[in-house]
Amino acid sequence: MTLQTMLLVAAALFSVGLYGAISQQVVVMVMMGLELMLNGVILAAAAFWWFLSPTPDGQVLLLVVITAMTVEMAMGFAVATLLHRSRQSDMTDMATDLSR
Amino acid sequence: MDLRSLAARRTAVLAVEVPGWGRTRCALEQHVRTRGWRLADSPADADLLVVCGRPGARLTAAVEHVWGQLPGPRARAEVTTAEAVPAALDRATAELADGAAQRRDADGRPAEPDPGTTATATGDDGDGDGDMDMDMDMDMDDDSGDMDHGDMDHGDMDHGDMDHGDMDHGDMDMDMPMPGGIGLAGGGGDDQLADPDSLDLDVLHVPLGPVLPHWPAGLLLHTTLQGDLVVAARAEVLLPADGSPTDPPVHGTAAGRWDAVATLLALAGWDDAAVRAARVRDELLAGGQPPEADRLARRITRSRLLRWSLRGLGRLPEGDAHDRLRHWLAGTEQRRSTELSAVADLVTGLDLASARLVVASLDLDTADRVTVPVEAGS
Amino acid sequence: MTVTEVSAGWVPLAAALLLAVAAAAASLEGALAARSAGQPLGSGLLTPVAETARLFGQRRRTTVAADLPLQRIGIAGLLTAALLMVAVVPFGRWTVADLTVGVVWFNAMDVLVWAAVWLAGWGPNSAHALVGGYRFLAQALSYELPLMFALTAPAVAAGSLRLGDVVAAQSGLWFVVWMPVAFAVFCAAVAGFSVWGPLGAPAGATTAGGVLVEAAGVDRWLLSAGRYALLTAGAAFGATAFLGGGHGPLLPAWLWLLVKTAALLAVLVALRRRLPVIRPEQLAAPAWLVALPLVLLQVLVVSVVVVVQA
Amino acid sequence: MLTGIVFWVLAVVAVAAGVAVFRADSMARATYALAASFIAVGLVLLLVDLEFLGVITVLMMTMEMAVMGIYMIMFMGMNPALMPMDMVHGKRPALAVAIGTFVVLAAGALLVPWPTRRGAPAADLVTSLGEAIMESKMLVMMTVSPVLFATIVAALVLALPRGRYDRLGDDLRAGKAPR
Repeated sequence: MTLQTMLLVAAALFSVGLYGAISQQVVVMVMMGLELMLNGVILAAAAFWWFLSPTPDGQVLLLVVITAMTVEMAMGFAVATLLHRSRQSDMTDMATDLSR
Repeated sequence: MDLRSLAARRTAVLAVEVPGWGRTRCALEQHVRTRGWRLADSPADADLLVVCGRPGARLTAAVEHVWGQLPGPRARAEVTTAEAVPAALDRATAELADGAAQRRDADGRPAEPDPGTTATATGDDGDGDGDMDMDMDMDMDDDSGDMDHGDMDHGDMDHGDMDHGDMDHGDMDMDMPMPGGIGLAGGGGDDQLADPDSLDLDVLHVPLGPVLPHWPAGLLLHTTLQGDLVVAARAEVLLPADGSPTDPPVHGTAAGRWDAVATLLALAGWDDAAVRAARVRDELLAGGQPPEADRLARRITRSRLLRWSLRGLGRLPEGDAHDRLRHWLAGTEQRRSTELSAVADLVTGLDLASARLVVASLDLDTADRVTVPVEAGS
Repeated sequence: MTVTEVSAGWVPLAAALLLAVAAAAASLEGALAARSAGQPLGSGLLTPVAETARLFGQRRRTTVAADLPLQRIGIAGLLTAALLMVAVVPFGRWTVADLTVGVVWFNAMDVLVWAAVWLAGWGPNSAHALVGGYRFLAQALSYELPLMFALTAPAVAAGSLRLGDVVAAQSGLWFVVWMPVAFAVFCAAVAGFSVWGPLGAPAGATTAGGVLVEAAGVDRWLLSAGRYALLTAGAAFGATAFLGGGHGPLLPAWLWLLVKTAALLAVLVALRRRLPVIRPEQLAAPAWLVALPLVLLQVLVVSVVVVVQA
Repeated sequence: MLTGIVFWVLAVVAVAAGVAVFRADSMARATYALAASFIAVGLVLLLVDLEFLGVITVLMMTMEMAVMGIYMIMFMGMNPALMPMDMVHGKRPALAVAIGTFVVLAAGALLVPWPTRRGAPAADLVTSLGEAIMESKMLVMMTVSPVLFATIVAALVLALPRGRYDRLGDDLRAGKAPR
């Protein structure tokens, strides 16, 4: 277990998540992609923390990432519910008129 | 003590009451209790299937269906009088303990898995073919349009190519893209209550009864569930075969009231009080005058938690579920026959648990033979 | 009293001990049930053994279109979570895993139960089981937050998340004395994650056994044993975090813990006989409007006491 | 040595479960695959002595995925049957972008000359974390808490315009409105 291997795993997680976030049509599936990306970020942050500078500050950063994840989830659920209620759909493609 | 006799100490019995044979079922419950056995919650839980009474054709089909869901080792018995219960139970126990017979039974069973929703499965939904008890009522009309993703013609949307064309209710062949022949839950149609959460959850058609513990004999309630909310219901009673029970009816007597108390309390999850109420009932049936009845009645009436969970359920002009329970306990119940239509109407809009409590609180006398199916929610 | 971590070879013994205490709880439940059925108390004592013999001789069932892998994970999950919970509980001078974050670990394991119960309900593709699974989550959302704050109270008082320190901090006074609200909420939550008593709606009679409805044979045994094991693990943790753990006169510490666990467990089992099941939708309001503020107040009181003492 | 093996097992589980999220054929499986991925990462955090954060990750993510499972099924309309599903748009470009990202990140991880470790972890990491967020990094905590609170309020406002009992009163049947 070295910094490089941990970063490689983190990169793999991030890329898989990115693939999902770009390709999925359903809002909740996109959220799962984002979650997976953040999962990679957590792992990378932990690797940096352990192998480069094991100070308390690094832990705080990780805590913030985890918080960001929950915020993202909560808002994602809320928006998905709202979308679902208002237009009976949960497809990102069908929500494009939001941008018009 | 070998394992089999040890296991027999906890034999679980699934009782099926045919309308009119309440007395037999009470006797069965009493014998189960005095032997230290217990009543099963569902077919999967049961070792023994005991039919109390002579079921009619549709009820027989339902019993057969449930019989197929007992995991085995299993045995079944049919009793029609209270006196016949001990002998029938002894025979069934011997059959359970007969290893060779059980192995033969297991070998003879089909290998494919049983359908789900077992506690409620009826095997027969009135349309005669009865091979798939999941109502394939899939509301495929495009204007209602919330058969999720099914009717969306997206370019590369490869959703298991649902072909509306060969969606045939009659013969469900297994090459459909639906595993086990069970369709996706459909979206709500026009015939139902609008989803109170306006989330348009999937709709499931779940028949409640006729073989269901703590449930009126022979009652079959076709429910449409959205989430766990009953959005439409239709009630009917599956009839017994010709020939009436020889035992006097329990319903309408003091014992019948305690039977209703026991049923309601068992559903409310208060096992201790439920079992004690059943004991009072059995002593009354035996002609005794149980001294502990008053104390138990006071204890049940005093329970705040019970009052809290029953308050406001199944409101009728004369009171709610808890009022009716108090009347049973005080022995001041007015005789009144609840129409089946009223049952369907009362449970519509409730969640499954409340619906079950409401049905139990009505203390239906299905032996009255109200046979016309009645609908609510349409 | 310091807590030492034993080698992994002791894990089977810890598991056997957990199962033994859980079986004792099931015996007590059987005896009490026999008494209400008008049978001699002793006739119910063999219930767990008889039930085990019955279920091990029974065939397993599979249902049409069941999600078997998920179902199996869920069914095995309860017992696993219970074992992982007791792993951090100091048994006298020994513990299986001396985590610095034992309290949080316990909390994380009880959240694993969310997944396990829901999966056990989802797997069989049966309406009643599924409703049972959903009910558990609905109920869990009610009890989990009060439980988290209830667990905070002893941690704050001990100034540590390590269970050994929590026990050491109770050498003078048991925490239950000055944090009764946290203890009460904790006990309710134990009933919640064990699907027990008043919070047993996910496996209740209104859904013909809920998550248990399709389970037969070994599957049903695992689920039932898992529920008792979770109850036992909860009682063991409660005895550790609130009832002073191994502290007590005369007897050795491990025996004290066993006695306290058994006592708390017996109370939980006996309570089930006295109370009906609460409907899950009715639980949310009191949990969030009464229990949560009260337990927050409890944490505040504990924090003030700790600051003043320091 | 043992740590290395455990790490690789967990790494494989994390990535494989991550891939399974988008390849699974039922919503429940996808959700719980993601949960498995998170649990594996949480356990990796335990390996590098981040006990508190590792356990917290397991705790929060299991809870979140349990709730997420409900959303998945609620919005996607799947019964427990395993439906083959493939609801993607622009699969190829997405794949290309993802692989490109991985190559860049991996190259970065392997080629950048990382500095050597500065400092050593505190003896009690949990305490040091607590002291950090309550002393030197207090500002972070003070920002995070209102953000979390705002999230709760905002999410509720968005998702719950009116509950079922608000609109219909206690008698839900009154909602039998024409559609």
